[in-house]
Amino acid sequence: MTAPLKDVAPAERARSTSFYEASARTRLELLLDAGSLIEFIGPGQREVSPHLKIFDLPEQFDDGIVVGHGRLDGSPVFVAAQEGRFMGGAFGEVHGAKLTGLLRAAREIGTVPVLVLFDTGGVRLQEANAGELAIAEIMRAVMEARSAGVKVIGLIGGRSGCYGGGGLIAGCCSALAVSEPGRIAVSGPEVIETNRGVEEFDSRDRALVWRTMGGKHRRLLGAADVFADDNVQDFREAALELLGLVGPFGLDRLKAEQDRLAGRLRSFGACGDAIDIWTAEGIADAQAVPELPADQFIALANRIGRTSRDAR
Amino acid sequence: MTSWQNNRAARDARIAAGSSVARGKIVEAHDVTRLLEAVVRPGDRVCLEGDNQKQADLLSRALLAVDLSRVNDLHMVQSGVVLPEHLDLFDRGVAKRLDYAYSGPQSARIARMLFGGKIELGAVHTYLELFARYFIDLTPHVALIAAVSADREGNLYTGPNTEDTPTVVEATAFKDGIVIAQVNEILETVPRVDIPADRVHFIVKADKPFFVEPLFTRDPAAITEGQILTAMLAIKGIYAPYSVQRLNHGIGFSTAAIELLLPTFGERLGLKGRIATHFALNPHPALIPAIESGWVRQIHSFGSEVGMDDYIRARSDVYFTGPDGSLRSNRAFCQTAGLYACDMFIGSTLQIDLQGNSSTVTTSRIAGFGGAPNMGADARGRRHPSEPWLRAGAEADPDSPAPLRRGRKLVVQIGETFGDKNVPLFVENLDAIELAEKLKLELAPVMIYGDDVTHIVTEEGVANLLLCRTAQEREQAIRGVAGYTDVGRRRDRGMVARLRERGVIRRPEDLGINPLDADRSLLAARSIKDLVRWSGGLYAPPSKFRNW
Amino acid sequence: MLDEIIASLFPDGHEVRRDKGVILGSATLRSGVRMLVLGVADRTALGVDEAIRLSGHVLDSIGRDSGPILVLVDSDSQRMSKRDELLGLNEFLAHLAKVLIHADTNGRPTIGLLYGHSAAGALLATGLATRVLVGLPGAEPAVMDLPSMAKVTKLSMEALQEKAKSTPVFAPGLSNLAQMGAVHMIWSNAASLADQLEALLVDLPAARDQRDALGKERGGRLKAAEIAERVRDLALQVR
Amino acid sequence: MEDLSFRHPVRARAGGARRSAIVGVVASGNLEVLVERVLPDAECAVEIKTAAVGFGEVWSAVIGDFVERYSPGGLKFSINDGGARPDTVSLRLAQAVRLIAENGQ
Repeated sequence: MTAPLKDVAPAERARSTSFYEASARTRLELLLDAGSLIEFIGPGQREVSPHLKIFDLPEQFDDGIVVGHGRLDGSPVFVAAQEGRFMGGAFGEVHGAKLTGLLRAAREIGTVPVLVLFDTGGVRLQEANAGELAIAEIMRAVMEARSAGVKVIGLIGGRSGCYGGGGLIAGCCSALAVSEPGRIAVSGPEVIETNRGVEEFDSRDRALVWRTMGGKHRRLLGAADVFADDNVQDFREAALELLGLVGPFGLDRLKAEQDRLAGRLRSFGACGDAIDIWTAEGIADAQAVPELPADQFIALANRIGRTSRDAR
Repeated sequence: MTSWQNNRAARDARIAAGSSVARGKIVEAHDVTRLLEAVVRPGDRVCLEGDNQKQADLLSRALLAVDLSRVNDLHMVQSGVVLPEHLDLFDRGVAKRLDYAYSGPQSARIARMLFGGKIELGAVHTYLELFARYFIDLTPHVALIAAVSADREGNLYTGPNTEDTPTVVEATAFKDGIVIAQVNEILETVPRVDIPADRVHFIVKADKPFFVEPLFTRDPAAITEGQILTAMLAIKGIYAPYSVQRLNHGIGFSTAAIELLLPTFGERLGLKGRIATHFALNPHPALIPAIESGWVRQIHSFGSEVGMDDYIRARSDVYFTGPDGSLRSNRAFCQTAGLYACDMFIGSTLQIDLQGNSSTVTTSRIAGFGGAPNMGADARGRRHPSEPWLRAGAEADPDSPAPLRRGRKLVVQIGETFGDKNVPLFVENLDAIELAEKLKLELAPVMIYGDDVTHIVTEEGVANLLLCRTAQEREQAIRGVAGYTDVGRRRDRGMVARLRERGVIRRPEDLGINPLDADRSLLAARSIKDLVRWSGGLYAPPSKFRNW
Repeated sequence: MLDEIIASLFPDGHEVRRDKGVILGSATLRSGVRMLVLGVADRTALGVDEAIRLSGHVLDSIGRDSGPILVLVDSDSQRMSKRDELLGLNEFLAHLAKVLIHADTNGRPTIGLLYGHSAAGALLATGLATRVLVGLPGAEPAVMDLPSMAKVTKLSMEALQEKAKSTPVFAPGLSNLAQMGAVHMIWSNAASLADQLEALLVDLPAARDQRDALGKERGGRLKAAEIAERVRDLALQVR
Repeated sequence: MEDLSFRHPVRARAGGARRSAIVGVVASGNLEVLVERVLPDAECAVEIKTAAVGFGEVWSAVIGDFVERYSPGGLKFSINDGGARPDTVSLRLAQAVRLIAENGQ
């Protein structure tokens, strides 16, 4: 047998591991300080969805989400990571309740931040009512935790993106980091196409999908404050950066967000495409944005300077 | 008095009839059906250029619209039956008989139409075979071809996707046929002359560029651990020991995995410069990392690939390019190169039987074969010697005196024991045989014959069929790498163990490969985006492969 | 229908306007308390333009008024369009929900009144972001409609309807959402809405989210409360 | 869905100290394997819930070869299968054994 092909330091492994590709567990393992994750209701507890069997569908022992406690640069954090490959990372009853419980504990403690690694298509169809309600409960729990002083950071860069109710939860977070393959939206491309026709949205035009919903557009719009390159180490650094930036939540933030969003509608409400928005933001060669490498894009986004800091 | 120039006279009459709707050689797009009605005669042999990538789509729509009283019962002789219109011609009665080579996306419909008697089938060919017959007994009366641009005299620039065009035009124009080209634009001067004007009789400016399918792009994100393991086995178990430098790859994910492992796994094995230096291959995006790492010296291509133009232009040391800088592909020459100048073909298939025969035909799909049967064949005639060829020959026939011994081309079938939807790769009997019975074909549509196959690689191991001395050994060698398929589970365990001792079957551990190391982190690129990065931004993938 | 509902809720008069599907205004309860009123009418899709007006209406009222807030809902789903997604619909919907939640937890109790249709993101940003969600008979919320479900699950409508008999977990309908704990109560059409509203305001539940407990009590959602509680306990112990 | 269960006597105890480990995800063509060190050293059990019905014989062959090759004594494997191919099953089982053999909790 040959020796293991890779035997490298954790940071190097995290740097060489695509966040997009990695499983929820691998993301957490490499995002947090080595060996620090303590999982709550792990797969050994076999708390599976009680509803999938109605549809003769396979269950997953953790119902598609890992929640727990870990350390980031030595400081305690709560974490939740969705597995985008199981049922598209969708919210079901058990899946959602795990995140709700975590956020409620964070609110009671008040000082330990929460990192949510989104990777979700939204509500799990087979338990739609339970999933929808779970999302409503999570949104409320996020806001109550933030009101109690907790920083809730969303990290978005998974295969399933952050769609449906996941997009609304992300909108409730204190701050977001997003990578290029990450997408944030409510309706998915196929849903829009099915309901409104291919003229409204061609879901197979992936360049269109990404420039409408993808990480670069969300960053340029100021919806996400940090752009991460697609590796776990970059997301780790993004999380640390955001934890340093986020201030306390209050009514002023909501008023600022109202102004921020209303301003966005005034500035870009008539734009038909992301290219028009980027051009209106003052980007000379807007067409080239999707092709920009991460470092150049980050420099560009910082120059444009649109952010939701203190306004969400 | 006997006339010896009837065909020339007929050609001139056709040109004269067609000229009534043309200005010079130029015909307006809305007049093309009228042109075809003037030029094409009932029962004509027509080549409607449909390669596996480039499609004369405007001309196929125009042909479909002809007045049936003037044009009917055509005999289509074309390499690719790819567009729905290609089959609509038969449904409508414009065409009756078909000789072809490849039908990828139309494979299910063509099967239904053959069963329904809508199509009178000549034969399913390989590319080279059909091209050869263009010059013997299937010479087209009319060729409807696609080019990028033309000048007013009719000189054509066929661009990176030149593919079949020179061959089709050669056969048609020099045997008194009519050549009609659709072009994306008409220019004062074409970038380079791929087809001289005196072989082209009419040109039509299409309303939109001809359709090209990105057929050779495999997204590295979809490559599985099983495919990586299989690729590792192939590199270490075949490429390395035979020192295979000149080769052709199929288009499956397993060979894409090999391409992406060269700069990582291959590099670690010290194989750079010793293997995979010269290819007969389309411009596979998956090969970019190997090219950029200095593995590949030269590639000749059958066709091009969407998005690769700028990259090819910038890497003219590797690819064949014209004076204008863009790729010049040529299917006939590249097929010939694959047949005579390569020491190995490695590719996938849908079914392999106990003798090693393989086919991509199933009872409901007749995909045709394209180039694989030529690539995957040992040309039996005299050939120049090379290290892999001689070594394979010696393994197959250790007893003959070396100066008189034929070498063997390495023909490698690579795949996972179970394919899509858990369909087994290995079968007792090919569906092709059942199909041949149903359609009353004299010959089952076998793609690669078992006696040409030298190795089979699956995730379970490498079977070297050259070392098998009896039919029974051969069968057990195949069963011995057939995994948990029915064929694999019915192996004679004792015999398989003995074959392994002789090195006929080699497991991962026999090759020093730990299956647990078969990890996606080994891939030089794990996404299309990585390929773009490797190319320095020169590769511009089509939208459907993007996630940015 | 909306006019009748508003008239029945606020017999003493109101200034509630409806404009392009958006309900904005306020009304005076018989107790004299001013109630802020907002919502979505006429089965309008909730897009960025609607959401920003609704959130603005609530924010304008904070600091100026004091009474409870009523959210009337008869909406489509979120607006499914390229433009809305391009502009960040998720932020607009989340913002509306956040404003409602913030108001509720800061002395402005919120009540949702679901009197028509609603679905998906629109329901999350309105009714499900209030403290108490009330359903009126005839309301027809649908997180996911059955034909779409049939398409995705490749099951027939009949099979889905059959399955829906044994569980409230996926099928549309007010009673299913009530069983899940999403809809707190269903009012009567026969009685005065003003009476029922005032009775609710007198005996308003605490601001703490108790929907999971409610779902368990009603047998519609047996696991959520227990799982959330277990995670919470474990998380509190880890410090 | 189909439930399958296999028990095998085993030559030797599996290496390592971890109590449990999990690999894989439940997705089309994929599976998760939860392995727990809960059995006597000379026993091994595999419990499977699979979306692909009617492949008991193949599972039996895969598990038989796996036990023979890795001697996973003391381990209980619980599998949720989304219709994975046998080679993927073998790989995940091997990965599970490797993971539980690592040092850790």
